Amino acid sequence: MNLVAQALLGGTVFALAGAVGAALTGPRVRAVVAGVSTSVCGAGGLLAGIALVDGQTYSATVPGLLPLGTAAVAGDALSGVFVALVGAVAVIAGIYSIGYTSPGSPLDHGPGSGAGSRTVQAVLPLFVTTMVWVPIAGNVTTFLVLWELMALTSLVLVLAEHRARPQVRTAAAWYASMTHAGFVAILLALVLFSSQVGGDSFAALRVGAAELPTTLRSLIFLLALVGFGSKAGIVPLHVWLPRAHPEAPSHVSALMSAAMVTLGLYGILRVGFDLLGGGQRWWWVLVLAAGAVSALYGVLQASVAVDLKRLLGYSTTENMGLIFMGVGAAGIFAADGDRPLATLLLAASVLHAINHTGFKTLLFLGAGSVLRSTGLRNLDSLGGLVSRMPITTALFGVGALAAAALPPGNGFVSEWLLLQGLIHSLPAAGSPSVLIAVAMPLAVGVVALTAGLGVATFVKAFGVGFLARPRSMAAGNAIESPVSMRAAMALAATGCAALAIVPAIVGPTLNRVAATFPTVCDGAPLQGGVTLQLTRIAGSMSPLLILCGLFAAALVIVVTLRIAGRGLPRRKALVWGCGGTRLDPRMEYTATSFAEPLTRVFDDVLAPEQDIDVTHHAESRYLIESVQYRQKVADRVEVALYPPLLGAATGWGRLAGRMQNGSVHRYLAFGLVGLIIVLVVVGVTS
Amino acid sequence: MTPGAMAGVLLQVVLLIAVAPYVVGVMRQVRARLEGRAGAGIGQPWRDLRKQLAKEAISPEGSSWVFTAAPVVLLASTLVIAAVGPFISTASPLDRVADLFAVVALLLLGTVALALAGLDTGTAFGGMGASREITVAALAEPTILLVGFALSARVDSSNLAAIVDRIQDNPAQVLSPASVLAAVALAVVVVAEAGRLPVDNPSTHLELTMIHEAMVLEYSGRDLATIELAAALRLTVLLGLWANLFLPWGVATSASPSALGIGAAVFVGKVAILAVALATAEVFMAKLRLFRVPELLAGSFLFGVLAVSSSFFLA
Amino acid sequence: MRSLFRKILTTGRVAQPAPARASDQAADPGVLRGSVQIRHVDAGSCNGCELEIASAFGPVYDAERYGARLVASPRHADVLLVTGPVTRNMEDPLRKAFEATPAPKRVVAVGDCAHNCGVFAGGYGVVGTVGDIVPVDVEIRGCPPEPDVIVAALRDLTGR
Amino acid sequence: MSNGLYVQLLYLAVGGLLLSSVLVLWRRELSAIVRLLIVQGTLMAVVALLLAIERDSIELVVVAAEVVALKALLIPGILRRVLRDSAEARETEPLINVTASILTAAVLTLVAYGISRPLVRLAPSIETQAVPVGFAMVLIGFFVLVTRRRALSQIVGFLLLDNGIATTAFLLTGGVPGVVELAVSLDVLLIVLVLQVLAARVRLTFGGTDIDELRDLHD
Amino acid sequence: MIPALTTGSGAADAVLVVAPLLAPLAAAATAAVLRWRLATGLVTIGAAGIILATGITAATRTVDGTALTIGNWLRVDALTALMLIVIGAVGIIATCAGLGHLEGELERGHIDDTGAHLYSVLVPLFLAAMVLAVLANNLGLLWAAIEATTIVTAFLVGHRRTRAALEATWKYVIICSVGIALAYLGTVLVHYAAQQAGVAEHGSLDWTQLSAHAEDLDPGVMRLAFALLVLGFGTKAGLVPLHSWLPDAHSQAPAPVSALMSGVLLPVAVYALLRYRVIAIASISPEFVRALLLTIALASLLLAASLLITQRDYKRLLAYSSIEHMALVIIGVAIGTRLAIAAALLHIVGHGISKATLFCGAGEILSRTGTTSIAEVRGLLTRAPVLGGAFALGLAALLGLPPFSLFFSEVGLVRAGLTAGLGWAMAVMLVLLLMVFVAIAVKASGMLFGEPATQPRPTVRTLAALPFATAAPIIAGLGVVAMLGIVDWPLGPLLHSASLIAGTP
Repeated sequence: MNLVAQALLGGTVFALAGAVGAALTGPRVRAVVAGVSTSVCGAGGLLAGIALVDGQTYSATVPGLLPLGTAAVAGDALSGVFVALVGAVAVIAGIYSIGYTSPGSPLDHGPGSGAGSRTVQAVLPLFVTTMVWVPIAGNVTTFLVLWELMALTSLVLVLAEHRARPQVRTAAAWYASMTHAGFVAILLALVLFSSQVGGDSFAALRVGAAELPTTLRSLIFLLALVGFGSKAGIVPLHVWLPRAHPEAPSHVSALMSAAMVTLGLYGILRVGFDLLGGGQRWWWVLVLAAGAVSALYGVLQASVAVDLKRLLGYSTTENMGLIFMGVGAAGIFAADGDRPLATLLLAASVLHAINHTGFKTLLFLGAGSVLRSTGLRNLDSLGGLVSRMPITTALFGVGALAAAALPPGNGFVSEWLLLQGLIHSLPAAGSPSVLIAVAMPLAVGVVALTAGLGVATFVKAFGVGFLARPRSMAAGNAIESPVSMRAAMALAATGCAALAIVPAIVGPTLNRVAATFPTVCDGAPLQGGVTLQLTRIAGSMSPLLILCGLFAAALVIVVTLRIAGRGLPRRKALVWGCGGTRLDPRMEYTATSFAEPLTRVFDDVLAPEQDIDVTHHAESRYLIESVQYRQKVADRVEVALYPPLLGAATGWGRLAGRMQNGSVHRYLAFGLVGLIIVLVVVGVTS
Repeated sequence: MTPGAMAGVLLQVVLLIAVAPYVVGVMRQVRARLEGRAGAGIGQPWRDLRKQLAKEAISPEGSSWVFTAAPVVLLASTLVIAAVGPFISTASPLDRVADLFAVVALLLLGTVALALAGLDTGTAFGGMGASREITVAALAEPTILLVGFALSARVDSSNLAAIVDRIQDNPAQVLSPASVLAAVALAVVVVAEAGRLPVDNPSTHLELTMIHEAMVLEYSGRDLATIELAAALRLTVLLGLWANLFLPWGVATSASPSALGIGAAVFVGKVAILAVALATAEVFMAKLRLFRVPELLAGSFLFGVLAVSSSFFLA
Repeated sequence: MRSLFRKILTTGRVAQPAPARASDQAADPGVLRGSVQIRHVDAGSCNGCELEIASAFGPVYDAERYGARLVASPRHADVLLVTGPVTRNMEDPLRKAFEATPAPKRVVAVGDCAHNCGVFAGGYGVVGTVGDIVPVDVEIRGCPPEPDVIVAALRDLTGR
Repeated sequence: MSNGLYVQLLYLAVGGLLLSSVLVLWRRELSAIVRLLIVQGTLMAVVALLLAIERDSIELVVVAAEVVALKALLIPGILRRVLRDSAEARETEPLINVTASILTAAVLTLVAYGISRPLVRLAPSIETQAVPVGFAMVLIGFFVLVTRRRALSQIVGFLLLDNGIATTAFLLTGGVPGVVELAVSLDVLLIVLVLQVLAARVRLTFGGTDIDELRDLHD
Repeated sequence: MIPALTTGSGAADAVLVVAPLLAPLAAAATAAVLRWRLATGLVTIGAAGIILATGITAATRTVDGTALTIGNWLRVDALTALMLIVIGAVGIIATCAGLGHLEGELERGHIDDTGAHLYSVLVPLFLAAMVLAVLANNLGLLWAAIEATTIVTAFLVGHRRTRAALEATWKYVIICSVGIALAYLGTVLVHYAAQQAGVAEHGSLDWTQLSAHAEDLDPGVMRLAFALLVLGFGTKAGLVPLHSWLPDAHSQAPAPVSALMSGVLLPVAVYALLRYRVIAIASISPEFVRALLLTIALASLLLAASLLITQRDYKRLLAYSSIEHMALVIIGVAIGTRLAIAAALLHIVGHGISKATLFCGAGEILSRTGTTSIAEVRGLLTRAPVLGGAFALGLAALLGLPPFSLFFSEVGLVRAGLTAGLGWAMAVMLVLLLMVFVAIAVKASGMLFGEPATQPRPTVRTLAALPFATAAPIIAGLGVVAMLGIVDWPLGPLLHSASLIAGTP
């Protein structure tokens, strides 16, 4: 048993023990038991992942498990990255959950309910366990079981606060349905694959893939894309994501949005690049297009969202869209034979996935911290937390900076890499194909617009949510979160910072991942320590030096100002309200008003529903008593696609229901007609 | 990093800081003259800065460290750009630190810092300015990156010095369709980013039409000085970048003192010409309604796309 | 556009030449040397003074050439240019505007009303002169004061 | 018995079976329908007896006796009791009227001929030639179940169907093995008994035995 | 073809064959004499236990391919053993739940002493009939046993003697009798074909004989026969077109009876088809067998999915879900490969146990809330955590979520189907299953989660904790289904040898 196995199994044993322990203990102990076991399980995963990336392998077959199939595990560097990611998030989320779920928060709705309930606490380590194992699965059956177990455990966790809000139920129903739809697609894809090559293990699939006919390979890939895309929150299969992530307890949101969603990417990489070994160009054009639509749509919705966690959920769709764009472009270039460029784009995608995991964890935990102490997710009611929850604010700021893809945040590095990949699609000699000449500029445009709107989104989230003065009593009475939550967020922020400043630390990892796809990638994509240097392409950037430059400049400025200011003190004064009465927090800009210009610019896409109610004074209609303004931005893709589908299904159901009208004569008539039809068919076909 | 090169970088930064307020002064003076007025002289921005530095700084109640830090971040990010860009020399040792995209991102960082400060004041104007500024910046972003794409695709590098060098080597490229289209697109964006007409009116007193001014309404004294210097510097940097990307002649290709001297002189000249041109153009323009601005930016985006396409198809 | 261009060319400079300045009467402008940002506060004026202030900053008198500039916020201002008798409703805003202005700051009371409430003295809505509310540094008399006078006073402040 | 007479008698009996099934569709009086059932039971016994004579099979004689006992005596007796307990003497308007029903029966008979071709083809003989009649009885019985509303009529429909199967069995193989035959007969009897009890409950609960009125359970 | 079987018939084996039949008969006799009381209930549970125990013992004896026979009439092989285990396991759950159910019904006056007596006699008889069906080697006997289940359960379905129960019973008896009569016609035709093929007179309905000589049977007759058998036994299995009795009967029958009907009666009918399929594929074209079964199964699945969408009654919901699962099992039978048969059998086991627990749970919900309307049951998890949790887990099992064994049987089915080249059928099946999933998940989320908004109707019993006698078997049942999903060893070999009997390679 090597290190990988030891770490994984050790973590799993801890998690199972933690699950049992959490089920048996009281609320206060339970929170610690569940949190610690989750963290330990995550640490096991992290360790195993690092060992896998480091070149260790782990494969085993366990006889006697899983009826009608075998349990098999096989880990490589690709597994390693994702195991490590999941593990890292789990470590943080576990620590965080200790404080988040311990009794005494405003979210506590009484014993046995919410995130601190027995079931939820017991399932938390199990959820992490399944996620840790998913990338290690070595054959189709094992993968499917773990995948569905992951969905089931996460569903239980999403339902944690079902007593508090009816929306939780709706969200869970959406989540369950969409994730199951995705599972069906994955099931068909993988089982079709394995039944056609005549083997269940991934190794067998890899070997057998080459002999499959092209149409079959395409079918498998499309099904896998649908399945994994729905897990990754790709438009139009994203509808569950902005519902489920906000309604889950925040550490669960973090686990789902940062870790679980990333496993959708794992699936695409595993099936598309590894098992199918690359494939047709049009597959990847499709991936690129889906990614582009997701990125744009996700960020647009995020930029106008007022629910902080919903905003983060849409931001997940956006970032997964960017990642899929990178993967799609990598696939296109691989199919065209430009493997070094494919390698770069793939590395950019994986790096962005890593970065996204980092900052999304931090952001969801930050949002959870706010939620726990104010009970609010609505940005329009928040504000002023910077003085009341300074640490949460600062740490959320780190995450927001990263999510906005601004230097010196870590999100910037991977977006930069992605842009480099896309920009260098022009071959050094000869003219590019029409597809690339059309697709790549559009892709750059999409990435750029996404980046711009992403900035708007996170300025809104941070600026409206945390700065200025509180817009509600609850926000005004906020208190800083417990130490475990702060520690967890600080851990996540440290991770983000490390990735931001020296992205080169993950360079070897990316190179190893690239090496797992010999048919797609070629060579090591990037090198360099302080300065990020691309291998084939003349592109370089040094996040560390930029940060140093910023610090140095800031230092110079501050010192100069001190000297020039001749020690004049800074004075606090009332906000300038044009001489009027003291400014009320109600006069502050809200998230809705902040996003109003964007809503207007993109109203063709967003189709906001606005509603203004003017109540006139009883005595004169020239006097206005109150004006009510409501704006709702529905998810237009959802509205366009799903209600008709559900309506058609319901209509069909009603129709079918009318068939069963209770008359036994009719029932018997079904039988007689059926009998005659069958007998006639039997007679005719003989 | 040789001392000579270091000196070059330092010279560039100092030169930019020194020149920046004059650029604003020149523009104001040109406008004043065209409006039939005498004008305050091109040194007026420097006088304003000097005075504001000596004044008291006020923080509104309820604001936080974000409010005080924002001017510093704004100026610092601009200074970094001033240090790494190929304004007077392409032989800068810092060129590898940040490429075109990083420069764009740093500009955006400054915008974001100020927008956050605007929100932090808690006034309606602050929020309004922040919202509008961010909207404009978000919509300008695609054009900038597309122009970057068009420029860097030809040289297979997004490093600014490489682009400038390459164009210097092949002057014919200046008049290539891609280059012209990109120049037009970037010009629009420079105007938008610098907060000039027709996107924003830097001298407006009407809060409802303000973008940049609304965000900084609460700043005073040295904070205000920092912001104004940064704004001037951003304008200068943008003009300088535009000039050197499309008309790169005169940029030093080595770090020798004479080359640097010529580079500095040429740079000042180019920026002065552009400032005069921009100010002249502004006289003929009215400010666009806020919700017409996206149309303008969409137009520039189109130019950007055309630039990229032509660099693909006509290269 | 062409017509506008022609207009610019034919009109030329309309600003009157800068009159000589009686330098002896001016105190040292101190920090404000060469640059004065002005926030105008109408504390209850009949708008006569406003007309004159507007023309002081117009092309003909062009106060801006001496380094004076109107700004949008008292935070940006060094000088409050207060006109009119201080009415009941403007008393508090005036105080707030003064409070909001960063030191060192000056208050310039423009017009007779600012000095002694003029014809409005004793009116039920009038609280008092500007000096009753905020410390006044410079007074510009006249009803309304001519732009020349306003410009001269501002030149004293900037020292140009 | 001469072969010719056997054939004639057999076909006569079989024809009578088909006729009695069709007549069930025609008659409205429930008592008449029960009488038709007795006739049919008797005819089936005749068929069994004819087969017994033809094949010299004692077993078939026993079967014939059992058929008479069960289908001509016992079950009609039960039905009579059902009839007596209820005040309903006539079938209400059937779901498909009598004319259409009889035409349908004709079509069903044709269908039965069509679908039983493989049976005849496998072992063409005097008996198997008549098998389509058994199938036709099955289908007509099923049709009665579908269109006749009274509880009693439904029981009769089921019995017609069952008779059809039994007739088919006689004609094809001279009946199924004894034990199975016994079990089948017992089952039929029990079902009729169960249905009788249920019909009584339906009458008590719903105040009538129009089964089509029972529509509380639906989707 | 059938693999070479060794046949054992020692005295101990004879006991093994007869014991599961005699035990419930003895229990019925006891009940007839003692009338309803706790002891009667315990004896019935004991009988179910004996069925399970003999099933397990028989499994260990037959797992190597041995078949135990008594004459030509009774026969136990791996397939039978598996069915005995299902009958026993579901029987235990149902009879345990029956204790509480009868007490409750008596308490509330829904039934009288006679009713309880009838119930306690009929339930073991029902078990006995099903045991006989799976033990029968003679196809006529198999038919008669299945027909007997209709007779026995008629009064169980109508046990409450309400209008609705009576209506359901009438429909149940009429439709099932007609259906099973068709199966009898099919049996007669098989007999005819066997006679013509020269299979010995007394053995012409023996499955052993028929399956050995299947190739000699006339395909024309067998096609007709098999079609009739599919329709006939399909009626008892709740398949289209004569499925309509099922939702009515399942929703009106007492919960333990519903559990038995859904958990084992339907599979026993499928079992009959499984036996006939062995004969059919050898005598007629396998494509025909597959097409017929697949058509009927997919039609049933479509029907179940369609009617689940707008379902308003949770007991009917469970009933339609039974149609759905039987359709899945029939799809497995249609595919017919060994993997498919193993999956279908595993599905029968998993479905039987989990559906039994769900019906028992539904019975408890009904007795506590007084309504079967989905819309009127709210916040179950909050009001009754154990019951709600068990119901939720049962539904999860039913929806084919891991770690419950139905997940694996469904995956196995898909794998077998795709390997057999039935991609389109599998796609259709999965889409319909998705519809089912969404429909049930949405309805279940309404019942289970949230804060109960309004106070429940006044009922006899409050939503207190479950009685141990009801809770224990439900939880144990779910545990077993989960265990079967995680580990392979208890059932794996048995499934394998059963699939050797019924499956084509």
